[in-house]
Amino acid sequence: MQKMGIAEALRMAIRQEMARDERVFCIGEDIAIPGGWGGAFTVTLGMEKEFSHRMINTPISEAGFFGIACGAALMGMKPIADVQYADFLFCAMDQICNNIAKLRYMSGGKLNVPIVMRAPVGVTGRGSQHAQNMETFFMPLQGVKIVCPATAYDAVGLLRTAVRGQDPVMIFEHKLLYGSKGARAESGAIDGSSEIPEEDFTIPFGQAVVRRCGDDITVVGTLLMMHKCLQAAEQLQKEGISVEVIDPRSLVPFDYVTLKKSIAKTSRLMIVEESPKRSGIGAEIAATIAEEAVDLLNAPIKRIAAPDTIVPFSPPMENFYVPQVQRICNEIRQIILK
Amino acid sequence: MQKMGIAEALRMAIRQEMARDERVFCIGEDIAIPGGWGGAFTVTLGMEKEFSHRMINTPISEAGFFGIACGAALMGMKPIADVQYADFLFCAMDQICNNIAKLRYMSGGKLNVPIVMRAPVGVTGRGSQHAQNMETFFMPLQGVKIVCPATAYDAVGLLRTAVRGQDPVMIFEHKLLYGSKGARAESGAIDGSSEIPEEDFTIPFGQAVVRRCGDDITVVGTLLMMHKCLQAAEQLQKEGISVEVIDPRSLVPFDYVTLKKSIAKTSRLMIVEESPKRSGIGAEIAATIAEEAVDLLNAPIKRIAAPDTIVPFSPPMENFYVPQVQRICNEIRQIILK
Amino acid sequence: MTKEKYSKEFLLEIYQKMVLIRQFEERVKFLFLEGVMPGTIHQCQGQEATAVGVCTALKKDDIITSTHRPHGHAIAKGVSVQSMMDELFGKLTGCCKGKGGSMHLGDLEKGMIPAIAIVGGNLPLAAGAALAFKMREEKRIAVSFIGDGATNEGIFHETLNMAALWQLPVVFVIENNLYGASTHVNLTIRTDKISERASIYKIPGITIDGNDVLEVYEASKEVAERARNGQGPTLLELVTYRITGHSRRDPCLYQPAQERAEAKKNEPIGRFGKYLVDNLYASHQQLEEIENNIEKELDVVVEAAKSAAEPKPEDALSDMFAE
Amino acid sequence: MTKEKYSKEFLLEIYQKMVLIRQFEERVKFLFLEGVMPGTIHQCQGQEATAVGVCTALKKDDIITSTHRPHGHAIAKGVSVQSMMDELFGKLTGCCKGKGGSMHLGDLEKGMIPAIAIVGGNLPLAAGAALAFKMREEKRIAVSFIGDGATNEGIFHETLNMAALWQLPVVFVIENNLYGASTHVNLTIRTDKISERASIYKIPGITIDGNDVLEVYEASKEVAERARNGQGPTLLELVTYRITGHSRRDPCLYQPAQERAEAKKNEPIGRFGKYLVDNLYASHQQLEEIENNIEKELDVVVEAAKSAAEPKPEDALSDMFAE
Ligand SMILES: Cc1ncc(C[n+]2csc(CCOP(=O)(O)OP(=O)(O)O)c2C)c(N)n1
Ligand SMILES: Cc1ncc(C[n+]2csc(CCOP(=O)(O)OP(=O)(O)O)c2C)c(N)n1
Ligand SMILES: [Mg+2]
Ligand SMILES: [Mg+2]
Repeated sequence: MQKMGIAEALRMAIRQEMARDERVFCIGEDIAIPGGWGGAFTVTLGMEKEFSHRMINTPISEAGFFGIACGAALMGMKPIADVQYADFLFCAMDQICNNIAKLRYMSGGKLNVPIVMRAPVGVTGRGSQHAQNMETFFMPLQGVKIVCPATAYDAVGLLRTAVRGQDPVMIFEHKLLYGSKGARAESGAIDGSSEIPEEDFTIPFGQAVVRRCGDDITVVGTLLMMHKCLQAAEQLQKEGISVEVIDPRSLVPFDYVTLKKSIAKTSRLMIVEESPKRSGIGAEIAATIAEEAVDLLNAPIKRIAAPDTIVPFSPPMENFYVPQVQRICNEIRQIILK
Repeated sequence: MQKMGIAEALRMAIRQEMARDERVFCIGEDIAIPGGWGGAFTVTLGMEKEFSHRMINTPISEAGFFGIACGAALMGMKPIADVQYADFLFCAMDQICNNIAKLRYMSGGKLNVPIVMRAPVGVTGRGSQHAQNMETFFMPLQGVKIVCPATAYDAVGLLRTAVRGQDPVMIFEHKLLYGSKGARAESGAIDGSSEIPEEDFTIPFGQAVVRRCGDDITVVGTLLMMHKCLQAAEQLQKEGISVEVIDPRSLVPFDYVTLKKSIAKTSRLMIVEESPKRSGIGAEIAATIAEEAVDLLNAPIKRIAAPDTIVPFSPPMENFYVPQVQRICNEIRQIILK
Repeated sequence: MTKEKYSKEFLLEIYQKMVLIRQFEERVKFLFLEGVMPGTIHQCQGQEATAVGVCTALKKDDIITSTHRPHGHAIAKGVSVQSMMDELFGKLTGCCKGKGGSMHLGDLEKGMIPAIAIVGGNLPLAAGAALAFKMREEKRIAVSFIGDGATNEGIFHETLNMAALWQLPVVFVIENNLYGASTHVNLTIRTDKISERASIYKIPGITIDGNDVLEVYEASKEVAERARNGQGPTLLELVTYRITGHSRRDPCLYQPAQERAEAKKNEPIGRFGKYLVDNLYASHQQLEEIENNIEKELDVVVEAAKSAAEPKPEDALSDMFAE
Repeated sequence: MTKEKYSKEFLLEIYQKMVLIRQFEERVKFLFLEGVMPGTIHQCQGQEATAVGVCTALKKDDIITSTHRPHGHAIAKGVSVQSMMDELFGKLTGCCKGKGGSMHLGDLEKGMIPAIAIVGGNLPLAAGAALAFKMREEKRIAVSFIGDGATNEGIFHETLNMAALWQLPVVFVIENNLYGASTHVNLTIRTDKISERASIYKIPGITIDGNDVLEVYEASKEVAERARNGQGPTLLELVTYRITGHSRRDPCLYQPAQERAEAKKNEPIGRFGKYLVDNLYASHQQLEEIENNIEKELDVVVEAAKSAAEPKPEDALSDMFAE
């Protein structure tokens, strides 16, 4: 057992996968330049020493290298492609949505596209083009699985499942959870580190985890918001409000069994997300529960989200934009005390 | 008054706007080539004769010409940019989502980006890369208004509002509603034509229209699905089931006032859409109603949508994929008779 | 045409393949106009020499990627004509089980990735396949067919740049048929030869007559071997002409009548047939026999396709994920 | 340096602007390390000659677009330093009312579209502005600053192609500082001079010493006039070096020590200062005075920025739409 931050844990897990399967390779910008940072957040730092031929530094050409990764995956390789900030996925959108996501289906199931895509999300003082929580843009996409590790343990387990599988997987990682160190440390970071067991473990997709048990309300959040929900739950505990916090871990597929079981107990549901409310993650979760399990509820489903605006730069506005612990607490109180 | 199909009506409306405001110009692929089709669906057919300098035929470079349109709009021009199929918006996604949508906000409101984007959607026997109902990918995007004209009258009124406004607007048009003629006619087309009044009229965004009044259930649909809902309502009428059909016309902004008023009467809500269910348009509508007006309902909100798959090519599968009138009728019966 | 000597058998096989493509396309066009075939089509009549010339230079386990206009490439690479016709009819026995359709034809077992209908979108798939071959030190190459119009997409630039940087075993084949949909290449590209676009990546760019099947074959063989021997990618431009509509029911009013007329005179099958007869490789009669045999073969193929099993509606739900 | 004669006033103004940029950047860096300034930064120390040389050749109503590294461009184009500093501090008085931040600085009134932080994303905005000027027959031009790395994005190809086809009044300026983030240009581009990439669009491509401010000014003036006179776009490559980190707290370990050392000797302000002194345009003392005045000016700017009004949290909700 070793305690690791997410960036460090991902680095270890990628190295292990590359060691056990030579089809695995990494491709992206600045991922393995001696003297560089190992991608934007140190995840692949130093890996060029061990795997010089399988760490492919690309020009700034997101569409191109995602497409190249797709072509290599079709030939049986297992690329791990990353963008420095999830926002840049928009540059590669055609390759991801029209090729990577569809090729299996449109070949009648004859092809596999075993590609792992990694993308850092989160609102972090960089202004509107380095801030988007891109999960919401990928939720409607069919053909790509989506996971969101909020802890180092999950990052390792989910990454292993992704790399060992045969389907395209998008891993959204949060800039404030990496635990990146030194020059790449982030202000406002939250600790996402875990003890990582020595033995090889994986985490299947579609299995949510109950991060904290509670009776009064079920709160769902991923990545940074999951941690804020935990903090809110902690605070409310002191007021006698008992909050159950669920971390879906994978958005596609989504574990509605665990969620419904929880609602059956608490009869209240809140979803917390960092992106704007309109058509966010919460929309799909709320709509599904409203459709399939409305009887379990005795309060309206509440979505806590960013406002329907672009991400502002200035700290006072940015803090207002991102759901904060106090806001989550207030909203929960309102529901419970109503 | 003249009866026109949507393609014809849009052509007329664009010509009128270009005549009344010389800042308006069109930009896109094959839009105005003598002997060509006037875009993929004849909307701009022949317009090069009248406006030779303001019909800009581009190379196949979607990202580039959307970005160029954005730059021109920033300088006070009023570009109308179109893609031949909405699926190709993925190629221009960065320019649309990172620049067009954000430049106003990130300039502190000092800039306007008065650009109109047009994109044909719909599942039409062309396989998975010419089929997507891209509305769902743009719903989470902040900074762009989204309209969906289901009739020629609406196409004219909404286009005028879009062109005369100062904000970016995405107009999703449906291939099966254009009423394109001759070599560009579509099999499976539905008549979207209307009488178009001589006088200048506009349709403000955010005003839904009740297409058919009813008491038993409120059904929401846009574009082709709106017409299928009307057909379903017609059929069910004979069985004594009275369906109210609402066409939101604009998805962003969305007219929840009209919708809630209708639900207050019918106490049941169904949303019908052509795209996959997960994180579709219906998700946001259902979640909003579940959050804000759950008391008005006495049945769970139902979403009728395509399955969570890629669009298949073969007609039997494609017909199964797209919600059909019979399916809508059956689902309504089940809700009513429960 | 070439000065080299080929066996009669080899030459007739080339002829046979080109005719097969032509007749396949004509048959499909007829079935469309008849209204019995679903979907949309982009056909390649007049461009048979490019598909056949290039693919004849490839090995079975080399890979091609194709476009919205893939029928010729598929036939030339050896995809079963029956499985293609079945796919066009949307049948379960189609090469994509009815899920792809005309614009996504392909069969990886025959070395063809399902065609990509997003202009330019297929380019990086070929480069990526080539990357895989290079990493695994396999002596295979990848070929990407694109149109003149596709060279204006950003992905063209990104892909060529990386392929050149990493000296990938890939060949980029431009079928320059002078138009992208209705837009003439002069409206979209300022270089005289599109192959000049190779220069900035420091890879060879070659422009040749794409209607001379042997010239195409020979050039392809050369650049394929370059790629195979680790000497990197080439941009090969084949100048040709589409003597049919861009897509179904396109009357091609944007093509000047005289240009069309000349192009018809210059179309590759007639030219190659004349070459074969002039050089005594075959008699007119023999060529006609080849044509007749293909006609008959296609009769059978079409009938079989028509009566092949449809997918079940719910089949739409399968094939999404491997796991 | 140039043989032409310029007025002393003109030359000292150029010097003053370059020093202003340098000191602005140094001040910002200090404020960052001090921890009082929010956000992230990409700075341009060592690249002052490119910004100043180019913008000095422009008219007030010409337009520039910029990148994630926009401070120098903004100052050179005349954006108020106070409004920039305020923006970096996220204040309501910032040029984007605190909504933009470092990577989106700009002020259209001064002829600068807010900077675009997506590499290459600013290119078509300049071409589009140029299209507007051309359609309206205005004698204005647009200039797009990009880095060497940005020329590998597909949007570079698409934009240059269209700008060339339509002969737009636009200049594409590459600030080639040898690196895209940590990646050396040799790993991503095979042409000796990036400006060679212009050749396939049949527009001029020029590479010059980007640390010689007068050479940059003269070349810019020439290509700006070409654009203004309807002779179309140019790709102008300015070779320079970034003598600071790519972004905050980057120790630049990927830059060889000797390369850095040489670059520091070659940095544009020292060089231009020496030229001014050697040619008797100014004394060391005068130059120092300029520097001191700027220091004082910046003291005031920073204090004003620190005490300027913060936006209210709910201000996040405004400025979304015009209507
Ligand atoms: C990204 C994208 N933009 C536009 C289209 C619509 N479209 C289909 S084919 C075509 C013309 C392609 O021209 P070219 O590359 O020369 O190939 P050709 O059709 O001549 O074989 C266009 C514009 C598309 N399929 N994909
Ligand atoms: C589309 C995109 N990809 C990646 C990045 C991350 N990134 C920011 S700056 C940079 C390097 C840019 O290099 P260059 O264009 O040479 O400009 P320079 O930083 O040297 O001024 C990278 C990769 C980005 N901002 N946008
Ligand atoms: Mg073509
Ligand atoms: Mg650089």
